[in-house]
Formats: sequence, structure tokens, C-alpha cells
Amino acid sequence: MHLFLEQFVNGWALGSLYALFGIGFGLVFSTLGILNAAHGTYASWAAIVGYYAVVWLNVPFPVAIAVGVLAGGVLAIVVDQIGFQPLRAKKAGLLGALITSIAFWIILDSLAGFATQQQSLAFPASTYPNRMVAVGPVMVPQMQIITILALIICAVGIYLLIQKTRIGAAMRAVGWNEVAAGLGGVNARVVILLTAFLAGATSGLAGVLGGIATSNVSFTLGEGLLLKGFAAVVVGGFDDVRGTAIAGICLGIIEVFVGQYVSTAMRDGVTYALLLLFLILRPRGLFGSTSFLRA
Amino acid sequence: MLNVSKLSASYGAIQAVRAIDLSVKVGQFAVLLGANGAGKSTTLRSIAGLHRPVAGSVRLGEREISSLPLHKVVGAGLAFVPEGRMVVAPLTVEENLELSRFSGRNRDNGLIDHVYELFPRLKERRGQRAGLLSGGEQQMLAIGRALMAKPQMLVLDEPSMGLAPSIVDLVFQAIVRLHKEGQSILLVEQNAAIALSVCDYGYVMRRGQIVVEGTPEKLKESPEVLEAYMS
Amino acid sequence: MPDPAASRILLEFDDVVKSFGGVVAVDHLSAHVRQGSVHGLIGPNGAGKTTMINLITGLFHPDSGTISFDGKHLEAMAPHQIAALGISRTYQNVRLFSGMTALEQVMTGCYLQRGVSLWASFLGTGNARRQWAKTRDHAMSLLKRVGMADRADELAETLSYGEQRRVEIARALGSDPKLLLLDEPTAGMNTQEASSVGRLVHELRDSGLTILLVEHNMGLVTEFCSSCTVINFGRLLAEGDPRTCIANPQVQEAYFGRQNDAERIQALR
Amino acid sequence: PSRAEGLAPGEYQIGFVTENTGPLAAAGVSYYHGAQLAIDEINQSAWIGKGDTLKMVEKESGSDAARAVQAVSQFIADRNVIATSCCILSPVAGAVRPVAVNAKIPLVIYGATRPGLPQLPYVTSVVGLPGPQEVKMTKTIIEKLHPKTVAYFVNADNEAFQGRFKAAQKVMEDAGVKTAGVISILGSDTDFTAPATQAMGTNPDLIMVWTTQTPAGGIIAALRNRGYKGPISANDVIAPPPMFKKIGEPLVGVPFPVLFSAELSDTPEAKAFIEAYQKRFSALPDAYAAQGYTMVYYVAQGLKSLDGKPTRESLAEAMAKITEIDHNVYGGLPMKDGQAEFAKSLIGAWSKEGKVVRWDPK
Amino acid sequence: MDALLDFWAAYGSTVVFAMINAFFALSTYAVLSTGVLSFTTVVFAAVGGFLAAQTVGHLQISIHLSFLLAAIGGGLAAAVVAVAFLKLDSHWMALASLALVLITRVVSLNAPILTGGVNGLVVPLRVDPIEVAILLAVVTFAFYRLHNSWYGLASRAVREDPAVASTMGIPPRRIQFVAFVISGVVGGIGGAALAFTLQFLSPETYFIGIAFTMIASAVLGGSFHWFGPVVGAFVFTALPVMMQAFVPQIEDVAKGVALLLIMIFMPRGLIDPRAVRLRRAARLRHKQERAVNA
Ligand SMILES: Nc1ncnc2c1ncn2[C@@H]1O[C@H](COP(=O)(O)OP(=O)(O)OP(=O)(O)O)[C@@H](O)[C@H]1O
Ligand SMILES: Nc1ncnc2c1ncn2[C@@H]1O[C@H](COP(=O)(O)OP(=O)(O)OP(=O)(O)O)[C@@H](O)[C@H]1O
Ligand SMILES: [Mg+2]
Ligand SMILES: [Mg+2]
Repeated sequence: MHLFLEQFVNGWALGSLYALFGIGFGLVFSTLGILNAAHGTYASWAAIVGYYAVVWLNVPFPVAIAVGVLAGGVLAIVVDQIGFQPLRAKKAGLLGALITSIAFWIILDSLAGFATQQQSLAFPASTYPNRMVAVGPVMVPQMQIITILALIICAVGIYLLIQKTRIGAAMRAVGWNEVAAGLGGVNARVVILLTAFLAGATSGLAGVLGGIATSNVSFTLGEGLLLKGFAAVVVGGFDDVRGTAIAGICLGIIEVFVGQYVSTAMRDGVTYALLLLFLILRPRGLFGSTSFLRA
Repeated sequence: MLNVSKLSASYGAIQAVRAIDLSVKVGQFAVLLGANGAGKSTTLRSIAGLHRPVAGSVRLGEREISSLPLHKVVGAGLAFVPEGRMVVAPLTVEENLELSRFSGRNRDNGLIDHVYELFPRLKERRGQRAGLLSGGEQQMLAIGRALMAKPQMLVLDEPSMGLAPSIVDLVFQAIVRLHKEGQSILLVEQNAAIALSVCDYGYVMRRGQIVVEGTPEKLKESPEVLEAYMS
Repeated sequence: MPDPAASRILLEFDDVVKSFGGVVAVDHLSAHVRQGSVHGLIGPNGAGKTTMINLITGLFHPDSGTISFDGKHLEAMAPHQIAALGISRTYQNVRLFSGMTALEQVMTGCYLQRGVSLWASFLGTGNARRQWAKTRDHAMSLLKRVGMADRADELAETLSYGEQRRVEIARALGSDPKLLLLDEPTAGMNTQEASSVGRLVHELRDSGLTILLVEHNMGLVTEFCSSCTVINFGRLLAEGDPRTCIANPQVQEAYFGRQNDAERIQALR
Repeated sequence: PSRAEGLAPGEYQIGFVTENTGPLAAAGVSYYHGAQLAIDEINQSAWIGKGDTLKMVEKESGSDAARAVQAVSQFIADRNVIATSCCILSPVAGAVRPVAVNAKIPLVIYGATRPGLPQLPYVTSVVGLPGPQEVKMTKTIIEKLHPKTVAYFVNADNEAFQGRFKAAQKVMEDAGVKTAGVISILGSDTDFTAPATQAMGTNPDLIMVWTTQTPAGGIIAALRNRGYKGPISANDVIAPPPMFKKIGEPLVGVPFPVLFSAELSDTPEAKAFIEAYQKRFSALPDAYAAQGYTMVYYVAQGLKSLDGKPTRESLAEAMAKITEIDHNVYGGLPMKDGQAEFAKSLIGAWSKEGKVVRWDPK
Repeated sequence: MDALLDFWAAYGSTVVFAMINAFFALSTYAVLSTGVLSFTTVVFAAVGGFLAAQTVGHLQISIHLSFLLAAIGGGLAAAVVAVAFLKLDSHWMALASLALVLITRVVSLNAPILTGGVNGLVVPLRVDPIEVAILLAVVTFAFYRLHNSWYGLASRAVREDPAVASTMGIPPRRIQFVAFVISGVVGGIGGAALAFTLQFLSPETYFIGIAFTMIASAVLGGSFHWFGPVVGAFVFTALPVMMQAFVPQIEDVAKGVALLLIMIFMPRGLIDPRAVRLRRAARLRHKQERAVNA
């Protein structure tokens, strides 16, 4: 029972990272219509920048997080403006953007390799909260608590922003069709920048937190998040932040439990087989995104 | 109000509009007529900032607007009801209407009630996603959205398309009322009879050029119009 | 020419219901279309006309009730099966295939009439090539029929709205259907162009086609339809001869507005 | 194939397939540096004699088999290249091997540990096969720590570590030490809190980590962070200095077998190598660097043994005949059937000060 | 002649890998051209590759026969996948196919009898590049035929608007099913060609790397025409080699930048029939106008 609880928390924290990353990834997917393969590198870069902020400038933990988040957001904006903006004008669609994002993935990944000298780095133990805290019967690392809270706050905040505010409506409008939104007086450029920043920042947060918690700051950091984050987005019903959050957490918990109780060698296999089964049984995901186009 | 001079527009190598001149004075109601493929929509799209013209200028008041981004054109006071409606499908009817407030141009709560008054159907459907509306309902929404921007210059591309007679009537009544209140209007309409009965001035296009212009009385006489519309 | 009013019923709606969430788009509707007629379907915006067409073509399935065509039930069929029975349609918001020329659009419409198996066509057998050429000529003649022959090799998306509508009609004719559903085919056309579509409709009827015509252009309906159905809020409002239908006070109110200045509106049209 | 006739006299090129990017770049760069250093040394000291010098030409593979094959093919086409060297991953080496054999060019494998890769005379390997070092360390651990149960971490997707793990497990079980659990991880995993919890849940007396570098560091850190106080053993992937810089404290006292260590190896050749390496790259060489270095000396020794104009074939024959690599940093390096055999291995561990010292279980 | 031989010696293997990638790109294009984004080509390649390797290894059949088996195996696998997947909508399908790729890797790691597991599998035979070229030519010709047949027309319609296509009597699911089978056959052939070229297979051989290569090749070359994927595969395979020759230090970055520039300036790929048609339409229009004015 004790082990079960411990692993449950482990899974929840892990899943929170997936979800956090997925929220950012899903935001660009659902509002800007881009399946962004470069999104993982935002997380890597956020962690790397956060790491150097700590190592070179000795900034305290919260500042390091903030710097990483900012880096993720700014990078997302840069990529969007260089890579995706020209495509929008030419209406290249999903595929064009996908390949462009793969190009950025290659570029940013290899630059990240240079920035870390191809090493996997880790935040020095003294620079972040790394004690265990008793929560009821189990001991939980502080970073896990921080991660879990970060997801809850981000998920609720972004959900409210998108569904309940006018900025959110503008974001959805631009994602559907820039011209249509423009006819409503929306400054598409600004909204796109805002969306890209928000998405990059959220995934950046996942990157820094994950980089710290797993002692792995490297160019490979984002890749793991990318697949799982994508899965969370799709299973959750890709235009619903709540769905992404829940699906991400479930994914983490399933993964950990399969490792614990079935077999680690089969972990990914079983996790993805479950995912596949779920999709086939419920072809529109958890929250079954509502269609808005008529036959 | 609106001054278009030597406007040319093309799609790649296909030239759709060649060096046309057209103007709408403050408070004037102008219509643009022409057969399918004459270039009417292209002209309006170029004026409204949906399509970059290759040459010529479009001035709204003193301001050159042909190179402004779309939202700035709307901000400058030109609202457009495009062909094909272009409503924001994933947003609800109400959100579509409220979008124009994002630009901060109008904070007038009464305006949306005005639109609902004009189109009660939209009020019934206010919570529905715009993409699921019927064709006519979408057309109403597109017109409503343009009105929400409280424009100085209203540009409409076949607003009556797909609307039932009663609604066409309502729309024209509304347009005429706006015109009476001093609104400047540029309208493309296939229904020449209605259009010419309400406008102050008209243009007729053929193959990307303006071939006749003048008062509605003059146009009604012109062979161009007679041939195409009064059969 | 058989008298349409007496000919047999080709398409029949029986107590059909279709709702979307809270909106009941088609509400216990019964109606029918007779073989060889040009049947008008009219009603205010949002009345459920397009929904009816979607139900007939299988894009939606009714919540309850039956739709039968030529004695066969359509409710559970897939769209392509229904098309194979000989039902073809156009769309209210022109839906042409991007990247295809006008001619290819119409060729695609001829899919059911291709006359050879996919396999033979892949192998390029002599027969397949002959059939292909034949279909091509047929498609070309359809384009000519709607007045678009000289634009056959142009990308459909570069045509103007009105021109695209014509291509779409030609495409719908490609499958050589028994029943043609036209959803506001003349929207965006001027009077002259619209009546040329009307004449085309008559020609088609004379060649044996049955046509269901959704129109807001009353002039066209009264001139070209032999019968009509009026619906509002998904319910039947009136049925029968177009002129009688339109004269019906309920229809007048629903369709021409409460101000009911029918005369002025008639004059404007 | 007959191209080798046209070699430019005096300067022989070694085609080196680098892995300076991709998942194994950290190790790849070390191999590369080690090889560079050896080339410089050999040329400066005219080690081959006869006025012959070596030059390294490199092409990147990013640990991708297809790219490695293309790189080797291009080397083969270049008549100045007399020998090639490649590959950290066994599947990549496996794909490159037939290409070299067909083209009759010497190929020295420098990283892949799958047994049976050498194919005389063309394909040889300077890699230490899994087995002896692991066995030796495991025996020492049993002797010193007397564990009753042991939990293992192992890479499910890396045949080299599977081999090492199996060797160690066999020794343990033969000595009556029970297996408490085997926790497989994948090379691309990054989060090890759950596996650590799982391992601790088996209550082992000892945890052995047989995984690639990043997971090894992550696992040890996670175990210690979650409060595991018992003994852990690992393998030479935690030996490179950047690992200690990264993981720090948790690595202290974790034993690992090494064939070469900048701090422990003390033969004259090793010392000279370490000094020169440090001077050139301002970092201590690790075991990978030593292998890259050895590879070049192996080729050079083959050239040295030849008279007149060597061809690829004659070089391959000459290299196949070598039974001991003369210049090495291991204090003796016999070659058997084209496969290096490491006679001596050490057991090292990190000290609190961040130095590799001989492991002392106290 | 000598120069040609030299070139072949140096870049022959690049050309072979380009041809193999062309199979993968065509396999992806097969489904893409009916509007399905699927990464399952990797799975079909794995089925074909391991099947070919095992049959050649254990049953001692000829390379040609094993290519045939690989094609059949890939096609069958594709048929099974299609039955399960064609229920799904686009984005879900893309994810499901990615999931299947990951599952394939786990299976090939854990089924050593079939795949050699983590130790990999030695393939005893090598295929002659000429044979790969002939095979590719045949497959490409088949795609050309498909494109110009009723299937091609139907698949383009399904890609652009499945609902409309269905009301014209084109069964979208059936067309997509056929597309999957074609994708499986071509993917299986590609997998076998890779097996007989690398001569060493491991679970990594058929993994995400291929997934991105094939999709990038297909889109880069142009996913609206059968020749696009072939061109794309050659460009995408040659890019790293070229970059290595010119800017070895930053070859990956340079490769990314090159890819990026192509996409920014030609977002619909190098071969874009639509652009060609637009230009042709413009010429036509000019001619007509001149006729009218005259
Ligand atoms: N996207 C496009 N690409 C290329 N050519 C186009 C495009 N849109 C329109 N055209 C061409 O430009 C010309 C003018 O088209 P436009 O849409 O302006 O006509 P219109 O007068 O509005 O016609 P309609 O009454 O049918 O709407 C037509 O010949 C049309 O084929
Ligand atoms: N998929 C859908 N989801 C939700 N509501 C729908 C859907 N399709 C249609 N509706 C609603 O059903 C009603 C009937 O729509 P329909 O499109 O059939 O009207 P119509 O008679 O064709 O009107 P119009 O003349 O404006 O085209 C409308 O109010 C519309 O909003
Ligand atoms: Mg128009
Ligand atoms: Mg309708």
C-alpha cells in the first residue's frame, strides 16, 4: 500500500509534466493549427537557459524558473515569426508547418547540443528545493509537489483565459482563420505572438521543472516530453485544456504502474497499447472535442 | 470618404482588376454591378485589405489604407461583409459579434442589441457555434459583425445572397436607414433592381474594368445594365 | 411528357426528425417529390432545407422517421451508397475540390459512370482508355451546358463565385443521377444568369431528371417549379402548387415578413 | 578496390566516422579527441618512421547506421584513405562491417561491444568486451560487502549493458546472492523517481546499475534523493569527470570497473597520454578517449610493420597479425583474433573531492 | 567515365539510401494522398524488413522472392491496421499511428526470435543497387499509373473533401483502405531494401528516424504529385551529405536551415502541380483576352 501510494504520487508528478508540456503544445495545435515538432526543444532550451542562469549568475530558484519560462516563450515567438509566419500568408496548411517545425527541431536541437557541449547537465543540488516532505503516510520530494501545483495553476489559468475572456475568443478566432478574425477587428499578429509566447512559456515551465527534477538538462529533454505531451493532447480532446491535464496525469500514472506491476521492458508497449485501445474505443478522445463545421 | 484610384489587382499572373477609379463621397450610397467574374469581389477585397492590390491607391478620408493590415483597416473605420461570409466557425454567435470589441473600438453595449433586433434569429442562436449556422444565418452574422464595428464606411459584397425575401427586405431597410443616418456605403449586389432603387450612384464592371458609371436613373437606361439585369 | 402531378412518388419523407443538441432542425416532417417534377423547397433561413438535403444524401442520419427513394430506405445508408442509387447534389456554400481544374471536378463527378473497374483503369487497358476519353468528352459537354467550357482547364478555385456554382452543377450532373438536389444554385447570379439556370433545370427535367430545388428567388420558383414544399422551423407549412403555396398567409408571414408588403417585394424582384 | 595503389606517399589517411552529435555525442567527442591526440603524437615523434605521417579525415554519423554506411563508403572511394574506424553502437558497426569487408579496407571498431564483430583480416576491434571487468568487480563486491540480495537496473534496449548485467548476475547467483528485482529502463528515459521507488521497494542489500550514462546518473541521483542509503555499484559510464560535476555527492563511493582512468592508471604511457590530453583539451581523458587513442596507434603499428608502399589489403593483413598493441595506456593490450583483450582492470570510485580513487568500501 | 565511377564509389551508397527513402516517402504519400497523415510506414517497413531478413536467413530463399514476401507482408499488415484505424479522425489517426510505431519498437525489442531483439539481426545477403533502382522505377511507374487512373482522381477528391466525395459515390473509407494497402506494400519493399542494404537490423533501424525522414521527404518534395516524394527523398538524403562537405562543423544546423528555406519559399513542396496549373491558367487567360480584344 505504501509503495502503491508512493508510485501513485510519482506517476502523478510525472504526468503533470506531460500535461504541462501538452498544454503548451496543444495551445498552438488547437489555436494556430500547427503540429509543432519543435515544441520539445522549447522545453530543452528553457531548462538550459534556466541552468545557465543558476550556474553563471547564481540566481535563486524562482528566478531560474522565471528565466527558463521566459526563454521558452521568447523562443516560441522567434520560431513562429521566422518559420510559421511566411507559411500563413501562403496557406501551406498543417503539413507545411509540420515540416517547417521539423526543420526547427533539427536546428534547435543541434544548437542545444552545442550549448551543453553534448552533455547532460543537472542543476546543482543546493540550488533547488530537494528535500522530501511528509504528506500523510508518504514522503514526497519537494519538486514533485511544485510540479503538481504548477500544473493545476496553469491548467486552470489557461482554461479560464481561453474559454472565458475576450483574448481567449480572439485566440480561437485567429486560430480558425486570420482573415475572419481580422474582419472582426482582431490584430491577428499580436494574438499569434501572445499565443506562441504562452505556449512556449508553459512548455518551458515543464522543461525547467522536468530538467531539475530528473537531473537531466540536455537536448534530449524535450523529446521525451514531446511524444507524451502529444498523446495527452490528443487523448484529452485537443481543444480542451482540462482534457489535456487529466489525460497527461493518467498517462504518467499508467506508465509508472505498468513499470511497477507489469514490466518495465514492456512499459512503453503497454502504455501505448492502452492508448491505442482507448482511441479505437473512443475515437474522439476524452472530452470529445465538439465539431464546429457542418456537413 | 472613399477614394480608389488606378487600382489594379491580380492573382499571380491573372489580372482581375485593371486600373479602376471609383469613389464614394461622405454619406453617399454607391453600388457596383457586373456579371459573374467581372471583378467586383476582387475590387472590394482589395479595398477592404483582404487582398493586396498590385497598383493604385485606396484612401479612406485622408488616409491611405491599401497597405494597412486588415485589423487596422477595420480600425480606420471600414467594415466589410465579404463574399462567402467568413464567420469564425469555432466561436459562438455572440463571441463573433463581440470580437470587434477586442480592437477596443466600441464599448457600446447597445450595439449588440441593435444587431439582435435586426436579426432576431441570431439572438435565438447566440450560444451556437457560428460554423453550425445555416447559410442564411451565417450571412446575417457577417452583416451583424460589420455593423458591430460602427464603421464610417460600410462595404458589402452581395449581402442578400442566401437570405430569404423577408430578411433581404430587412437588410435593405437597415442599409437604407444607415444611409439616411449619414453612413457611407459601397455595395455589390446581383439584384440590380433593388440596388438601383436605393442607391445614389452606380458603377458597372466588365472584365476588370468600369464600363459605365452614373446616377441610378442613367444606369437603368444603359444597355449594359438592361441586357444583364432587366430581362 | 408525363404529367408530374400524377406521376409516382420518387422521394418520400415520412415523419422525419433531426435535431442537433437543442435545435430541432427537421421536426416530424413528411413530404414527397414526384418523379419527373421540378420540386421547390422553400422556407426562411434556418428552416431546415439544407438539413433535409443532408439527410437525403446520407451526410446526416435522421433521429427517427424514414426517407425512401424509389422504394428503398435511405436512413441507414452511407452517402456513397445513396449516390450510387442515383442521387446527386450541389452545396449551398460551393464545395469544390482545391487543386483540381474545372474539368477534373466534373470528371470526379462522373466517378460512378466510369464504366471500368479501378483495377482496369490502373492497368490502362484499351477499354479503360476508351472509357476515360468518353467520360472526358461527357464532362466537357456538361461544362458546355453550364457555360463553362472555355474555363475547363482552369483551377476551379480561381473562378469567381458564380462561375464556381456552375461548375458544381456540372459536377453533380456527372453521375447521371435520377434525382438532383440543388441547394440555392442561383445565389450570387444576376437575373439573367439565374434564369439561364432555370432553363437548364427545365432541360434536365425534360431529359427525365427529377429535381429538388432549394431557392430563395421566388420568381424562379414560381416560374420553373411544378410543385413545392414550404417549411418553417423544420415543420411543414404548405405544399402543392407554387403560386398557391406562396399566397398562403402563413407562408407570407413566415417568408415575406410581418410587414407583409408583398406587393412591394414582388415589384422589387 | 584496386584504388589503394594510388595512395599519396608518406601521408596516410584514417577515415574516422565521428559521433559528435546525436544521442551518444558526449562519448563520441571523447573518442574523437583521443584519436586526434594520437595522430599528433605519432606525427611529431615520427613514430611510424620512413617519413610516414597520418592524417585523420572525419565524417559525422550521428549514431545513425545509414549515415555511417554512407560515410564509410565515401572514405572507401577516397584513394588516400587507407583505414577506417567507426561506431559506438553495435547495430551501426554491424551495418558498416560488410561494407568494409567488401571493399577490403581495414575497419577498426572503437565503441561497439557486441562480441563477434571482428572479421579478420579487415575488421578489428579495440573495445573491451563485457565480461572480465564486470566479473572482477562483482567478485570484489561480494567479498567486501556480503550482500544477500541485489536489485539490478539494466538497459532493455542496449545489448552491451545486457551482456554486462548478465555477467554480473551470474557471478552473484553462483555465489548465492539472490536477485531481488531487475528493473529495466530504456536509454531515452529521463525520469527515474518511479524506477528508484520500485528498486527500493524490493529492499535489496545492494543495487547494481548497468545502464548507459545519462540513465546511470539519473538513477543514482534519484535513489539517493529518495533516501536510499545502501550500497550502489555502477559501471564505467560514471567515470568521466563531467558526470561528477553533474551528479556530485550521490556518486561518491559508488564502485565501477575501469580499464583506464585518468586518476588511477599509472603506466608511463598512460601518464604521458593524460598530460598531453589535458594540455590539449583542458580536460582529463576518459576511457573513451583512451580507446580512440588506442585505435590510432593500432593502425600506426600496422603501417610501421610494413615495408614499402602499403595497400589497404597489406595493412589489413599486417594489423591482423598484431598480437599486442605496443603503445597503449592499459599496461599491456593483447589482440586475439582481431579483438582487444584487456588483462588488467581497476575498480574506481569518486571521492568527496571529486577525484577518482581506488574503491574502498569503508 | 572515370569521374562517374569515382562519383559512384563515393556517393553510390547515398544514392541507394535515397532510393530506399523514396520507397518510404512514396509509402507515406500513398496514404497522404487520400488525406491521411500516418506514420505506420515505419511499421510496414519493419514487417517487410524482418520478414525478408528471416526468410532469407532461415529458409534460404532468393532475394527476389523475399522482396515479394516483404511486399505481401507489408500489405497484409497494412490491411489489418487500416481496419482498426479508419474509424479514427485525422489527428487521432496520426497519434494512433505514432503509438503503433512505438509499440513496434517494444515488440521488436522483446521478440528476439523474430527480430533478433536487442542484439539485432545479421542479414546474410546484399541487394544490388541496380535492382533497387529497377524496383523503384517499377513502383514509381505504378504511382504514375495510379495518379492518372480513376483511383487517383477519387483519392484526390477524398483528400480535399471526403464528405463531398462520398456524395458523388466515392467511398472514402474504401479508397483510404486501398491507400493503406498500397502504403503497406511499398513500405514493406522499402523495409526489405533497407534490410538488404544495411545487412544488420536492430530495433532502432525501423523507428522514429524513418518516420521523420519519410514524412519530411514526402512533403518537401511535394505531397500533391507522385513524383514529389521521390524528389524529396533524394534531396532529403543528399542534404546532410552536402552539408557535411561544405560546413562539417554545423552540418545539422545547416541541414535544418536548408529544409526551412525550402519550406518557406515552396511550402507545398518542390513539385507542386497546383502552382503549375495556376501559371498555365494565367497563360490561358491572357490568350483568351487577346482573342477577345482582337
Ligand atoms: N483566387 C483566385 N485566383 C485566381 N483567379 C481568381 C481568384 N479569384 C478570382 N479570380 C478571377 O478573377 C476574376 C474576377 O473574380 P471576382 O471574384 O472578383 O468576380 P465577381 O465579379 O465578384 O464575380 P461573382 O459575381 O461571380 O462573384 C475572375 O475571372 C476569377 O476567375
Ligand atoms: N450540424 C449542426 N449542428 C447544430 N445545428 C445545426 C447543424 N446543422 C444545422 N443546424 C441548425 O439547424 C437549423 C436548420 O439549418 P439548415 O441549414 O437546414 O437551414 P436552411 O433551411 O438551409 O437555411 P438557409 O436558407 O439559411 O440555408 C439552423 O438553425 C441551424 O443553425
Ligand atoms: Mg463576387
Ligand atoms: Mg441552407
